[in-house]
Amino acid sequence: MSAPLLSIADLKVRIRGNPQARLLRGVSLSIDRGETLAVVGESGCGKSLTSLAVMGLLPDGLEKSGGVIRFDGADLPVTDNEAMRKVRGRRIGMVFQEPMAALNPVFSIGDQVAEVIHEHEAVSHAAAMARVVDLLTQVQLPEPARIIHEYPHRLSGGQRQRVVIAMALACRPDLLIADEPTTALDVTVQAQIMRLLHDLQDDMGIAILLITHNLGLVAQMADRVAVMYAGRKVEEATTRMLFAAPQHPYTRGLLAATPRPGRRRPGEPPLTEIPGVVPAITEMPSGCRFRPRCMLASDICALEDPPFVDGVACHRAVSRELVP
Amino acid sequence: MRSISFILRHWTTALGILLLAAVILMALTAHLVFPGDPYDMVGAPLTWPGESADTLLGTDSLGRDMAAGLFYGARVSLLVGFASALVAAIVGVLVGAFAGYYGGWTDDVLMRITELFQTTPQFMLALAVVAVLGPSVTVIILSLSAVSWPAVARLVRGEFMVMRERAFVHGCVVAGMSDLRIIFAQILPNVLPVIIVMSTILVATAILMESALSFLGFGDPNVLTWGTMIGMGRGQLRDAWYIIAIPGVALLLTALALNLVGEGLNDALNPRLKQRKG
Amino acid sequence: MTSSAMTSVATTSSAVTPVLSVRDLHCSFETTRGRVHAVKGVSLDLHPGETLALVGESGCGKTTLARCILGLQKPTSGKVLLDGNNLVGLSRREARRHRPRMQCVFQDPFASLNPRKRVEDLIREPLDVQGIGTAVERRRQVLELMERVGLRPDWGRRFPHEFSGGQRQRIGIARALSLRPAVLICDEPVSALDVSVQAQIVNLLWELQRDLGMSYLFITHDLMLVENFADRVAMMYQGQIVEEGPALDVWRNPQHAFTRSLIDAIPIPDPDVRLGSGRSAFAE
Amino acid sequence: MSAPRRNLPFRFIGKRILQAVLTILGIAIINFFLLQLAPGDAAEALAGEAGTADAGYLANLRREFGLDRPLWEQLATFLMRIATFNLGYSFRYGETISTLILSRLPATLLLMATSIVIALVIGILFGVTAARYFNRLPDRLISLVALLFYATPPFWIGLMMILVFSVWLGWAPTGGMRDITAPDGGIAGVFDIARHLALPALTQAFFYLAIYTRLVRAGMLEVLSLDYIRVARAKGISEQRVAYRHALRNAVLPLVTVVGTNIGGFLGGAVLTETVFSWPGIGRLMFDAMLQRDLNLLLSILVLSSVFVVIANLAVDLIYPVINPTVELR
Repeated sequence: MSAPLLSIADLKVRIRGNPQARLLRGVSLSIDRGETLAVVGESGCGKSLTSLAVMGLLPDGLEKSGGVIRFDGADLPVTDNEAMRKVRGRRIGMVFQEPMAALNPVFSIGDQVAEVIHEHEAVSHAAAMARVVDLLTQVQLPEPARIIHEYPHRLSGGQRQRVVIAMALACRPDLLIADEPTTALDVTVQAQIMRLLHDLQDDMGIAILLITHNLGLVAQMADRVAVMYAGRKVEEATTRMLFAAPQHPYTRGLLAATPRPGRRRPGEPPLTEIPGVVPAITEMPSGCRFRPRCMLASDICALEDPPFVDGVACHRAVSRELVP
Repeated sequence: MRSISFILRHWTTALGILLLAAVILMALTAHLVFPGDPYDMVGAPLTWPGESADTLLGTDSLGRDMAAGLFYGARVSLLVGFASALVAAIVGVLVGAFAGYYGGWTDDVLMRITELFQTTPQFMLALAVVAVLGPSVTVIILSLSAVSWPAVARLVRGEFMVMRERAFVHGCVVAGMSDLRIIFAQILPNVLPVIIVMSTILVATAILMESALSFLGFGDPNVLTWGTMIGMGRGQLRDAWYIIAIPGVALLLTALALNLVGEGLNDALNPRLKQRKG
Repeated sequence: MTSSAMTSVATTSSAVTPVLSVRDLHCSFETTRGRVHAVKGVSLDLHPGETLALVGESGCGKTTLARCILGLQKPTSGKVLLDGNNLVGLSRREARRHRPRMQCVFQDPFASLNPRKRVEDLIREPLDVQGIGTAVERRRQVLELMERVGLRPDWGRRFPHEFSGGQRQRIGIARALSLRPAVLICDEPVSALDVSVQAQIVNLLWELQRDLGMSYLFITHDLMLVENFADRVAMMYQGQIVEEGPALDVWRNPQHAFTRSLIDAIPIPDPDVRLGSGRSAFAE
Repeated sequence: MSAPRRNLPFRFIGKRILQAVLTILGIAIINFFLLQLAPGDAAEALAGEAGTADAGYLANLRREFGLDRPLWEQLATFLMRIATFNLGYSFRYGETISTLILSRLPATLLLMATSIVIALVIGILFGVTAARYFNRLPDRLISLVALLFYATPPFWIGLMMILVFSVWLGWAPTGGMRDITAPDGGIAGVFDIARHLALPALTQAFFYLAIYTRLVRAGMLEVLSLDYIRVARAKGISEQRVAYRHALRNAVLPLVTVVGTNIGGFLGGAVLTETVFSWPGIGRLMFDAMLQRDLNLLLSILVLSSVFVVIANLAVDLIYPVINPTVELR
């Protein structure tokens, strides 16, 4: 078995100058070439931070305080901005959540896509523009020759996200990080964008790191899933295994809380809720961070943060309950 | 690094408060410290600062005490500054609130009027008002309010336009609340911090404009102001520049103090509560 | 009354007088990009105690429709009948009389509460405005409401920014309930919330309806969500209602092309379920 | 970067011109009522000190302004005079007021344009630098300088600069626009005017320099936090390029409108600067009119200056959508 394309080992991120505010507490992930890994979790779980850390684009005031990120057999110099520039856009492309805000309003579409090509390859402007037209065709935008002269505000949200995808794929990267790429879009547009990503993956053989809160997307898109809660990976499995036999109480709660067809029972509450809320970063409980919301929590859960073993980080995981 | 800039920021606010307090103290105690008329001659003309123990800050070309002028001038500056800022803020808030909340033709009419006052060169308009009505403290306050309110109106209008589309305002309408109550009891408290910060800047601007009017010789002739002192000192620029420098520094420090306090208020009242994102 | 019982009433009986009716409502307005005809002849009936889901994608006119019903926007033509009284064309003063019968819950839990008011004041405000009860009664009622929606009574002195999104939505619901409305317009009340909190709020709304018998007009883009609890669904597309029927029927047997394409596009949270034509929305 | 191109719809241009005309009408009406507020005999107020001695001049003023007619007729006459540019005659200068103002206008425009350029160039430079070094030493220093310039009375800075650069150092003349001995044209003539221009232009620029520095700094900081900047970084674009290409343009474009609204401020400030530096423009003319209580000349300058501001703003309104592709035309 060859080495994974991207491997993150024990990644830690905290607020600068505040060692107590640990936003990521040792996250480990790996993606093989051509594979889709979904990272799923609710807001504040650290899934977006993980992707930004890989790109070396952590927001001001946050710092990586530990961990190794390897990409294509070499260490990724995530703290060296100049070195990372050669990776960003060229080896790793990224698509963000808000297509409406993702494009610079004062530059034409063609210029913005061509900018990536110019940044990483020595090509003439005409050659770059020709490639932009090809790319826009590839992401199935109508009339690409006209659209390269348009400004972002003339495009719909779905069209803009296609442009962003074209920018991310312009230099044929090995990995595409898609951070909630369709959360801001309508369901029908979401389906188009996801189908597009799926087709492009088939054509180009790129790996996709899909960051999302939507279990539906996970089920339909991903090969493997990592579930995150409060800055940790709490469970990881193949998609089929995760949905068939979720181990962590949080994963099970999340699946139960997600609406799905044909589940309603007369006279019963429509959804199964997880009680409580994610605690603020300053008010994290001792031991397992899910403990206050967990139905299964016992004494040990308050004492010790459970280690990640056999695909799950829980003292009371289903698999362990079965083997006393 | 963060803590240093934090201290620095609060240090400047403290400096602003201190300076402003000093100016207010000068204004309040002017008649106690200098019981006589500041226009009276108290020493030899053109005594340099430090030259005589009686007049520490020196005397002007007519032998008037610079220090007394400084104290009495603070009164006029503060009175004109605060009074005109208050009038401008009230008018501006009313116009801006109604224009922004109601929109439509109300907004059109009110903003066209605001625009009239904004396109007219402000200082020229203030001069013209003083020229027509005659220079007195009241007229100067009115003229400075007349040129200052449009900026407040525009700011408040913008804030109200954003606020009226907030869901909580819709909720108030649905609960059956009256427009006036929504404008003044619901939206205004949210806009107030911005207005307060703007008002401190308005005070500073008004003080500077008043000094400009009296520098040109169109201030109230019955009171001594810092602008007047600078204007009368112009002839002695070559040989007695302190006559200009001293009231000028006083003006600069007062305006600076107000700006620093404004910045401090801005930090204190508008902590940018950025919403957490995924 | 259970929701399934309500379903049968809503679908079989037209003898029950609707508590809220919309008749041939049109609404158009000027924007920076010209005139928009957002609502084009919508008619709806909301019966006592039922949940009618209004489902559509962004720009379909569902928000404008809600604003027209709530009197936040003036319709171009048509009627909004609450208990048989037409609200369109009423002055704000006249409309105020009908306000307590119909309240609303908004989408954005951060924008829907005045950040400068305390929780107890926020919940009490509608009572003050309508002049209901004495000061003591109102205060007691606020405490009851807070408990009813799952807020701790000692949180009354806090400000909205001290709460999470789900808790704020509870405050919004308590505020809306204070006037004991017959109709609650819910404009995407859970779409800004995380899945686990979304389930809490949906269940809370369901319980409140079971206990208090209100009618909900539940506006959303999420057809799968309302399939889980709405009695009827009205599909809105380009300013019109293109399909209407019992929630389960619409889901299982969509009639309009828009409904079919929407259902086909929804990713089902189960890797073994392939949609529509027997395949996943995206893969293979 | 291909230049954004687009045609302004005729409706848009027409609407803006109509608005400008209405604004000018409104300004004229304000001036008319301002005149009505003047205590005492309107003709005497209009004539000012220089004119009151001459009975013929006073009678002339009464006739011209229709001062014996009902108020609305006076208003009509007043508006007519402005519309036809027939502003009357200045007794003191022995010239019609319109020629007088037009002959003084170029000097003011030269001063204004120079100070706008200085304020913009330095303001943008300062603002960008401060934003790039946010909360570090350069930012602190620049913000301090901006604060000081913002809080200093402009006429006082002018006097202090005369003291330092003219009186003590002898680098620049103390006032005026050209030396009597200097040649009228040619490079030497231009140089002579430039030497006279330097101090007043700087004096006028300082206040606006402070404003523009703050605006550009705030604009840059805001833009730098936006999503599309993060996207640009994710493309592998260098920080330099992100700041100067992606952020600067978005941060500076709104400045165009701000400069438009500041034109009135520059004209008002000209009264002070031109008085301090004896610069022969309309500001100085206005000061003289104040001194002589020549209300007619004074109000004429006010009206014409306002008209100038309206026209400048109209120009900005028409140019802005062309240079900024995101503006919606209405």
